[in-house]
Amino acid sequence: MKIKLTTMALTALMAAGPAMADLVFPSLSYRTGPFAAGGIPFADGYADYFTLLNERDGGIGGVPAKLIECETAYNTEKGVECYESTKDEGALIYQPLSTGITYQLIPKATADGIPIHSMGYGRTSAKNGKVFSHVFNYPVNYWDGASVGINHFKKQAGGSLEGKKITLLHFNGAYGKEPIPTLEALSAQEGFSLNTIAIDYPGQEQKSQWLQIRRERPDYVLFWGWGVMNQVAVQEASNIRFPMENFMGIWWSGAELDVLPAGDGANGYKALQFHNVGSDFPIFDDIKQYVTDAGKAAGAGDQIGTVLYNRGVYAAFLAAEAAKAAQAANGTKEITAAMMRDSMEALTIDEAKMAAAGLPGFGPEFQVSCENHGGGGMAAVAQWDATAKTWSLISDFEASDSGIIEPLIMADSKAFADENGIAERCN
Amino acid sequence: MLDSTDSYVTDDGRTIGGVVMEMKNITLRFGGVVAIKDISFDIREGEIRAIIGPNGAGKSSMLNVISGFYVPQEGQVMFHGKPRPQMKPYEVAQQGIARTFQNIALFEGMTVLDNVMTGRLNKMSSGLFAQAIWRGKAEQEEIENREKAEKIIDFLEIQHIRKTPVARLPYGLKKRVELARALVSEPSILLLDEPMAGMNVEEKEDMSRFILDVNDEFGATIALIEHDMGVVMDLSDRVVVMDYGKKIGDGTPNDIRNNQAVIDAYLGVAHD
Amino acid sequence: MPEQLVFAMEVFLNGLMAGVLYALVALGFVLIFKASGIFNYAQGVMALFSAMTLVGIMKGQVPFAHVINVIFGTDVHYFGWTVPALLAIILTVAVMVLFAWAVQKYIFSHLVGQEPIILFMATIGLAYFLEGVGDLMWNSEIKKLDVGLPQGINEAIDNYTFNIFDYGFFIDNLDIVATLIAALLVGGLVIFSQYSKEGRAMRAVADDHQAALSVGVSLNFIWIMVWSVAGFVALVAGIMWGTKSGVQFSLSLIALKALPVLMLGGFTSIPGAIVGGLIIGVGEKLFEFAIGPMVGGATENWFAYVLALIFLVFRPQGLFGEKIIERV
Amino acid sequence: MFYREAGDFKTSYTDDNQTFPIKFDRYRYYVVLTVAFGIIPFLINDYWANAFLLPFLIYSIAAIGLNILTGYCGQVSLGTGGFMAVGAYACYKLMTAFPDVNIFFHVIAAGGITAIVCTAFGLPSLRIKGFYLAVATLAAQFFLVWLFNKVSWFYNYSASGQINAPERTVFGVPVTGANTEAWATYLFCLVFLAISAIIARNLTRGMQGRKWMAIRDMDIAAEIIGVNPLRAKLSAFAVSGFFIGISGALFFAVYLGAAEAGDSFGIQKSFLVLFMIIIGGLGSIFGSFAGAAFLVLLPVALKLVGVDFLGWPTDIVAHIQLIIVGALIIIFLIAEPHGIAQLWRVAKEKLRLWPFPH
Repeated sequence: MKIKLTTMALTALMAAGPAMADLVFPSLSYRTGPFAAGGIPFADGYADYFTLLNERDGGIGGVPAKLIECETAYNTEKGVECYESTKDEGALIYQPLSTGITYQLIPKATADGIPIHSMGYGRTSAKNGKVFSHVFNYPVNYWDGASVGINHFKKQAGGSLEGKKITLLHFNGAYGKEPIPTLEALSAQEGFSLNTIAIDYPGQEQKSQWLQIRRERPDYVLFWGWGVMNQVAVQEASNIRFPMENFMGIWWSGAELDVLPAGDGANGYKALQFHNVGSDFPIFDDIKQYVTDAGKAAGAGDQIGTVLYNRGVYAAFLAAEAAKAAQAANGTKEITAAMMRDSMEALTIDEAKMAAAGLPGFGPEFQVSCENHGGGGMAAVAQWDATAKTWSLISDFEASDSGIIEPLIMADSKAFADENGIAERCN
Repeated sequence: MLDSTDSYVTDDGRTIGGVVMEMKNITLRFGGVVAIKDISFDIREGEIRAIIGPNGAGKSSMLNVISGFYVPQEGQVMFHGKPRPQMKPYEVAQQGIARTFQNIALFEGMTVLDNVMTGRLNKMSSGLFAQAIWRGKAEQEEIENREKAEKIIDFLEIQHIRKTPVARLPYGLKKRVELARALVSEPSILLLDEPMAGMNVEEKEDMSRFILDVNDEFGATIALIEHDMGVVMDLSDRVVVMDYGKKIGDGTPNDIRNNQAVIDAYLGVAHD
Repeated sequence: MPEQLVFAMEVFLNGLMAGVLYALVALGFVLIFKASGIFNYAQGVMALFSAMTLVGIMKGQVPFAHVINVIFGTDVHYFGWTVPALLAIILTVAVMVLFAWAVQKYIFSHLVGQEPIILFMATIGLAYFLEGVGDLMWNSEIKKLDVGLPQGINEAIDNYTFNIFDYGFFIDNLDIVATLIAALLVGGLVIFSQYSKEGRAMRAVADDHQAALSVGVSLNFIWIMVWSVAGFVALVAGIMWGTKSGVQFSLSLIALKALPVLMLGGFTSIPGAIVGGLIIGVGEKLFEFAIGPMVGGATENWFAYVLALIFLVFRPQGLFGEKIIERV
Repeated sequence: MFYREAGDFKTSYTDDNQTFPIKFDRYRYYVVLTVAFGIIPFLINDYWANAFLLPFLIYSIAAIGLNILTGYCGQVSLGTGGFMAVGAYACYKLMTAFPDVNIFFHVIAAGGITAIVCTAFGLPSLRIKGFYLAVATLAAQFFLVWLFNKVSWFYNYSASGQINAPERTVFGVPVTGANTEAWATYLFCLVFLAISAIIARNLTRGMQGRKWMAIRDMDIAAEIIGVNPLRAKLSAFAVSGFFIGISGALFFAVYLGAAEAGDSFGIQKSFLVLFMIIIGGLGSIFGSFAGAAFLVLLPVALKLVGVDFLGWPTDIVAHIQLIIVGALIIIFLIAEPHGIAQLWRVAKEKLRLWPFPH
């Protein structure tokens, strides 16, 4: 029996040897547990991008990237175990891929001097680099998402939301409650009335919530869901014949797997995105050539081009770019976590870089600075076409209303700084 | 006729005191079924009082009324001459009434020693906190209780199984452990529910000896239910006979032996 | 008629429908508990597993494809055929019977006479085991399940109520179908247990193991049968919920929805499961409707339990449970 | 002969009442204490502390708590996760409201608050028994988690609803927050575990323990011989809640550093701790340790073997891990329903007789 497992074991053992020079990127993935369906494509995309760099370019700046995957099952304790078991391997950057794990790692990683990149999740106020030295949440955060979503509805309504009714349907937990302060501020500014409806985990049963929406007839519904909540919400919205173009999810509620079970009913459903969708980018040809066809894909290879796979690729791309920049800045190929952090704080993503990586127009252009760890706060709106079974962006990457969000971020990060006695940096 | 406060001396020289407990017109029903119907009798201090009767006569129910587990619909329990207010079984136990059970009710997961020690729970006054740190009064009381328990264990000759889990013991020993658990609480009235049921002759003799000794040495008042007429007649000072929830006889063993209603009940004369 | 009352009626009706589904899951628990005293926590995972198996068979998925591919370096995923829904359901039932047999032979025949909590723990172990096997066998993607059940608002009811109240009620076609199927299933079970030989044997076992044994009923056979029936009930529940949300992990959590129903209805009563399910369904929906907005909503998870709890304090054996007579 | 009790005579009841009446056990106990307090702190690193030792210590406290309620007093509870959340949130509120008070007292106070909450939820146990009670305690689980999510006072109105443990020190050494050393957090939890174990042992070997066990073994008989069932059950809920609250406080403040009720204290926690005491042994303090160690170590060990040694894909390992844990639970229950503690007792009897088996 020619066992691939044994060969894999052997390579793993050999790799565990003296190969200290590798650039280590831990991937805290979740391929099991309640959210596995969403975790798998992301983890595949993240892994495949680094495999591509290794296979095609021989790594980053000639140094192979080493991906250490660790299964968290979206469980905070396993996340801590994963962090501790990988941090001494020379980890350059953590993408915890769970708000709960991010919160736990913020103090730990800060103390250990390893940067965290929580892309589109985690602690929103980490955008304030003055307080959170090692945490980055570029290019966008939930509060940006809420603002961009409202702006889109405003445009849709013909320029004013005065007197409109907007409902936030959200996961009843930290993640789902994130946008509420922003939306409250926006409601005061734009003159719409805001109503929030919570759904408890897991969200398999949402009859009450949708009956309420049906009774109250809001003009627009914003949706912060994850897991089975997404599929059920889309299905129920179509059941009560809520106009799908007035129903918009955050980027964690806008993947193919969220809308496919509802079939045609999901047509027109919108979701926010901070990166492009579809497989129409040069990089995917390379991934097919160097990774999938070579039998080196992390998953089954059928996820390429899906929203969450693309997100994994995007996350890996941003990490690789920061590593590249760190190599250039420090004049060494073997960078440390500290160099990585400094480089992330000075990261610039422009069209040239994206195009060079085979990802033209894939995400917004943005810059990171010492004060601003959150990038430009730009997001686009995508819409689902149930016949073609594709998502497509229907807007450009647009900036959020920073006048609303900045004060909120300052207030929350200040509270954290006070509680923990952190002195502001960047002065 | 003796008055309720009178005392007398028995043939074998024990002093029997006044009435400590009196049942007054007790009636107990379960739904439509009448388990006990208008029964009255008394128990005197220091005596061995038996309640006998065929199966289903309501003997165990009577014992359960005394120990507060069943609340009779009618009638009153007088204790030391005063009507006893309705109370929970554990409050009855706190008044010094201990008992054993027909189908042994030992704590199977505990050792013999722990079972016996449990009998002294009402003699423990130190609180949760004191017990948690196991110092001072809590420790002292624990040792005192242990000494008392060991005395009873010696008395009932079960030293050798002290640390054995109760579940492993044979039936006869279990009965003895149960008696020990009741005795160790130094009860003023001891209720025994068929203490000799299911025993062989030898074991019955042992048990009879223990009951007599308990009465003699500890001066405990004993009320016992028994099936076996012969044993009861030898043991007890006075006997109540029940049949179908009614009292059909009450008196000394000799009286009972000659009571026609009792003879009929035991010989199975058809009820009309 | 005041608007709120009309709304409440709509909520009430939807609560009834949800309650039927809860009752269906609870029924699986009751069957096994009644016959063998096992509180089967794995019932939810059984629903997930059976629904996954159904989809897998329908789509012609290769079982354990991922493991096979990793070990042998192959790249197999599908057999390349599809199976019609009805045939797939029959095959899935066969798998659940096989599962029932294995559970009885390898687990519970070794645990005869153990305390209830030990049996309960064993079913939790079973739940873990089955969850792992299910994912390995059919992978953890969300699978669309379509056995041809209708979904979406029922027009007739919408129009009819609109004419009366000026407000059209929302009733999901899927819920109506689910209600009918659940009613059929319950009716079938009652007929089965009343009139068939096996059914009578099942009730005999439930009443008294020893006595049933002594008149020649094979306990082993009965228990396998009960587990099979519970597996079938799980499949039906899995189809109902899976049609709405796709087949995925959270199906296994519907067990949690059935527990308050069990408390309310009693662990041993089939009518109890049904009435309990309806009460819980209606109760939690009405509470969310009336009180939810005042306390911030999302009350359903805990309210079902609190409702059952309050109920139990006044009736410790549940709605239809046997009265507990304490003796010494 | 490895294990000897012959020749070890007791001359007083005090001696016989000891926690470890046998000399051999006592020596082993001292050795364990010495290693735990004197040696491990010098060897410990972050990985061992956070991946294994801290969860083990903290879950042991929770398991002791639940064992008192379930193993000793016979009241099955599935509310452990919710009660741990009470401890965690109480600790957080106290830490932020009284930053000058030593964290040690915050943790104790969090235990006290949990004891009160736990007692309140224990009230239905007077009417409801067995599985009905187990399911009823789920009401506590779901309600408490919902409450901590809903009422923003509990998380100091922070935007995210997460609670973060600020830095607090004991004798100048930080035990919570970002800058902790592995040995400090380890010792801090170990002290609580040692205290908890001693208190639990004292309570269970004395009259209070006998009352609990009497209620467990036969509640009606217990009441008739004088156990007040209300007080016995509620005291078990209170003591159990105290320990579970402490473990919840430590779990949040020392181990995780940040928490959210639904995420960290969901129903899975309740089941996990129940597993621990059943696999370890109901009604045994040692069993609480053994069960916690087993269930904390097993997944980590399986992961190390599967991923790091065999190099299998993480998802397959995770699934196989579920299968193995599930199968082991079943095998355990079939082989020894009374848990590791019972296996240990049997092994001791064998060792005592060795090499003469008859």
